[in-house]
Amino acid sequence: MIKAIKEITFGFWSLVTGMRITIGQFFKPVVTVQYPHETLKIPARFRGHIELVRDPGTGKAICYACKLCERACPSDCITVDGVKLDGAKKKSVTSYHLDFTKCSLCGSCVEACRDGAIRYSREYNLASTNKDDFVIDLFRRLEEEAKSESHPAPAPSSTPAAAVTSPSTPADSPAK
Amino acid sequence: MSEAGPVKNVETSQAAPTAVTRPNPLAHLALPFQAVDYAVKGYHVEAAVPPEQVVAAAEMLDREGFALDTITGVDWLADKQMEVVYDFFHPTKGLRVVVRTRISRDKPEIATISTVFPGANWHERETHDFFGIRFLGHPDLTPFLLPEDATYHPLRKDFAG
Amino acid sequence: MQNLSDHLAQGWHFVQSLWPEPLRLILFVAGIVAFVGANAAYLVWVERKGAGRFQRRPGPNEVGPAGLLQPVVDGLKLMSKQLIVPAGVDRVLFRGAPLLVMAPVLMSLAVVPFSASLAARNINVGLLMVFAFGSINVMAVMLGGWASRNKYAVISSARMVSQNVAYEIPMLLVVITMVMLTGTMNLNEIVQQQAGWFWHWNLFDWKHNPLAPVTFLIFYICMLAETNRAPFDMAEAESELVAGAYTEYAGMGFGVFFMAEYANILLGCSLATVLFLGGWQSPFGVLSGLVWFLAKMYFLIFTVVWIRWTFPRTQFYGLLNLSWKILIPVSLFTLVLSSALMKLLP
Amino acid sequence: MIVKEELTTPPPASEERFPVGPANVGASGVPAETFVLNLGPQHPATHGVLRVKMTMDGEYIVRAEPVCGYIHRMQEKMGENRTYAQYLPNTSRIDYLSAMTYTHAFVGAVERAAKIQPPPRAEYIRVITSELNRISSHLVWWGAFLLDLGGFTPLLYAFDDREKILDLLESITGARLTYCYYRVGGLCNDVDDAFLKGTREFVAQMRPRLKMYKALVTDNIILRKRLIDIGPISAELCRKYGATGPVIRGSGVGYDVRKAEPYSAYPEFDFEIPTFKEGDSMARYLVRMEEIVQSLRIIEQALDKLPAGPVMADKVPRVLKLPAGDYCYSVEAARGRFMVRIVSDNREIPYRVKLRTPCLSNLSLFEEASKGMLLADALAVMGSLDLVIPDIDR
Repeated sequence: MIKAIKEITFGFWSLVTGMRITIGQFFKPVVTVQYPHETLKIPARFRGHIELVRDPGTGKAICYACKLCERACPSDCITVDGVKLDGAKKKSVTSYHLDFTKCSLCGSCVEACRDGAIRYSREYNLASTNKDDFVIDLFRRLEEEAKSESHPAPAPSSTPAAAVTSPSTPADSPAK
Repeated sequence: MSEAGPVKNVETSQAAPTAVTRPNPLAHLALPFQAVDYAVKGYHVEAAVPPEQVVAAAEMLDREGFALDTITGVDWLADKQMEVVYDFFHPTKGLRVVVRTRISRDKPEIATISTVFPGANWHERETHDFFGIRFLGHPDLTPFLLPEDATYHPLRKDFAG
Repeated sequence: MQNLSDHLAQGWHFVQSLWPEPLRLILFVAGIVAFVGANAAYLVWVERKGAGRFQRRPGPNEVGPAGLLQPVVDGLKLMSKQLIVPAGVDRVLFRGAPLLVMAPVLMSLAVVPFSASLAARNINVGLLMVFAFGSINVMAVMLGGWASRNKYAVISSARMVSQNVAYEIPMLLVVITMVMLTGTMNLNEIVQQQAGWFWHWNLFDWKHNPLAPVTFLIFYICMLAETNRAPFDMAEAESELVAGAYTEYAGMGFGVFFMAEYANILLGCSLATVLFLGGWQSPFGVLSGLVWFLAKMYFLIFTVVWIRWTFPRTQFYGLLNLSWKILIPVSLFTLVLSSALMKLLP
Repeated sequence: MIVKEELTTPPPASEERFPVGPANVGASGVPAETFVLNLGPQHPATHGVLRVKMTMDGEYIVRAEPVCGYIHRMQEKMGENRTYAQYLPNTSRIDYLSAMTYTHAFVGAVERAAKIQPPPRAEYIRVITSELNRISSHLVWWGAFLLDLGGFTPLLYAFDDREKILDLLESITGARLTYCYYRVGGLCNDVDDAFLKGTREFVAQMRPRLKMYKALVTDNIILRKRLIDIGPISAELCRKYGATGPVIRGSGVGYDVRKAEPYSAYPEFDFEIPTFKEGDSMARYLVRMEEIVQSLRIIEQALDKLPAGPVMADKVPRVLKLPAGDYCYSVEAARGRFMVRIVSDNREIPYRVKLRTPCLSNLSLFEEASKGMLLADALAVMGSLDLVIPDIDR
């Protein structure tokens, strides 16, 4: 009988402490980030889908279509082709298709590339209604960026690894 | 059962294992157990037995207090054989034992050990799914991970598409 | 405040003298339905906001200022959904269950005295009527569960019946103790007896019922169990029975069950306020009125939400043991004790 | 929820369908009237796509037979057509809650076969990140387990703490769940000081939180009534089914791969293996809560003794060809013993990759452990086994 009474009192006391803790939490500030209105700071090594790197000097893409990344990718997401311009000793890339639906962001391509021609982008707002928005042609996108940047400012302003804080969804950059 | 022999420590033994005689903790069992260098292989004792002795080995290890870790199938297409590897671990003595056996590839059949270790039931169903090895005496050898009506065995080397 | 409710009362008497009794009743019925409807909707908001704050997140804040329009939007969504009646279902019972659940709550609220003048009917067996209607809603939900011919619903309705039977008894024992102490079943008189400072409430009536706080606690626990709330929500345990007896209901069918649950909580808390916390009596003896009644009731409702977001669910037989082995003996003991004390020191 | 074929047949007359039969559960013959309840594959309590076919007599379970395979991706076949470096991302997708430990096992097996010794700093960082991953996995289990038992709030508190771990790991690996951080021979890049400082702050801040969890949940009478003496699993049953991890440690056997087969840098830290003899759901619950404390201890010791130096072994061949033979490497994941067996025939693609996952063995004893149990208790026991379904199906 004593054990039952002791159990009831300790049990009731544990209920009261439980409620004391939750009411304590009730008056503490909110810990969640209200996503559409506020966004978190993206860490430096964040792995978005890959993007081509622009050579600061010439403003062209560093990549010369050596296809090392294509071979390194476990799920064959990358198809690269380039053409040898006359006068240039190396090929230059003409199209760089990344099938982001199959990419598992393992980073084998970025590591395989010996010249640092591709790096992780900072984009995470990748919602889209149809699937082929995710077959991204990185080279065409690099061209647009170059055109849009050179258009307003005539001098080709070299943009170092710009932290793209404003999330741009691929939907607005034409995928085909 | 005498206290287990000293377990080889991982860091020290990168050097090639010289002719160090390792005490065989399971020497007293009738089966041909040999001690193996843990740092190289990842388990302590190994035994290659003919298929008929597998159930006997399982019963012996069960009496020793071992637990069944997993059952691995390997399809050796080149020499027309299927290899079935039984892994056991000892919960208190930290010993790892491997029992291997080879069966013919065109009639892959072997006795089930789910009577000794009920845990083997699912492992055997899975190995049957992937390799088509029939475990005689198994309660219900229906596909475990593959769809109910699957008749193909994906992990066979000659499995086309 | 005092003169406001007096004005209200005088204005009211004037209206009453002008038109016959039925107009007054119609107005009261409309008033109660509106009160229950608005409360049921905004208790959902209180619950979701409270849950959010307990879990250190803001709760609904997108629709309207601080999410105030959220219940309205939810209501519209529920109404716009199609009322699906699955095949092989007993049609009459399936459609009838939601109505049967909502009706008793509205009727029992007719007896609850919201303030001195705001009581629909002043019946001298008010408490008996409330508990008579109280047992209908468990039968209604069981019908709903049984009629929807779904395994989970059948299990849940079986659980609900045994749970309500188990908790009806200690609740009635406690109510009998209170009726014995106050000598009347008319809720209005019970409240009037508790006039004066807050130590005149039945909760602090040491002379006759030294175990009054325990009785209040038993009444509160039984009210939680009756309405399938907080640690006793075995009937619609999300993780096991998905949505319990309401699994097959969609659209407003589910909406009515949901509203009935909150209306039951409202009824339970207002009864607890009337019986123990002195209804519309103010704790300082003056300015007693509707505001105090609502304040006490909403504090009790907030505690219901508070308990829900703190404790896990009890086990089914743990829940039955709690009632048969602990609540019933203790309530019997308080009944005998207070009757003895009433005899010894009048 | 009704099984398809039942609906098509017209329901027989009611009295013959539910005759009042004796409820002798499972003991002698099968009771007169049982019905089959399908729990899953789409069900809130199964944390994934596990289906349990329960033959029930009223609320008591006569036979609960788990049906797996709904999320089977043939990981082992993928192992046979990818090189060792290409298979790394797959390893963190087998049990996404302890991705680090699974990659550690695969990388360890390859290093054991190719006789590559990662530098001490890499081993220490592997231990730190694996233990952080264990804590985050236990926090997810704790929140989801309480959710099964009906308490909603602890899940949010647990995820609040877990968020701090995920941010720490994201700052060094770039990913939140499927880190692909270890490489054969070491790590892909080194940790920075912000990570080390952040980890120390996390460890210091976690201890008072654990005290709050203990007061809010562990000592709560409702939870104790729900877990004590519920779902007893004996040490013999664990051994028969090969269950490992917190399940066997909850039944009194202190089997932990970090102590039984010491690997990586674990022998250099002193930590205990929490075991409880009762073998009921409460014992498994306490084992995991105690393991979080032990992991915090390991992280602290590893941070104090973190050696300097490179994080990648020097001569790691670009194209890795393992010598023929089979090699195993087992680690202590959050749910139990995870072992990778690589059979190689000296090509750069493995001949056979076998993944021994803990949840398969832990779940296999559920059928025998849940005989005659109530439905609510069976779900509490399944929650205490801490199952991750892709870990079972692979």
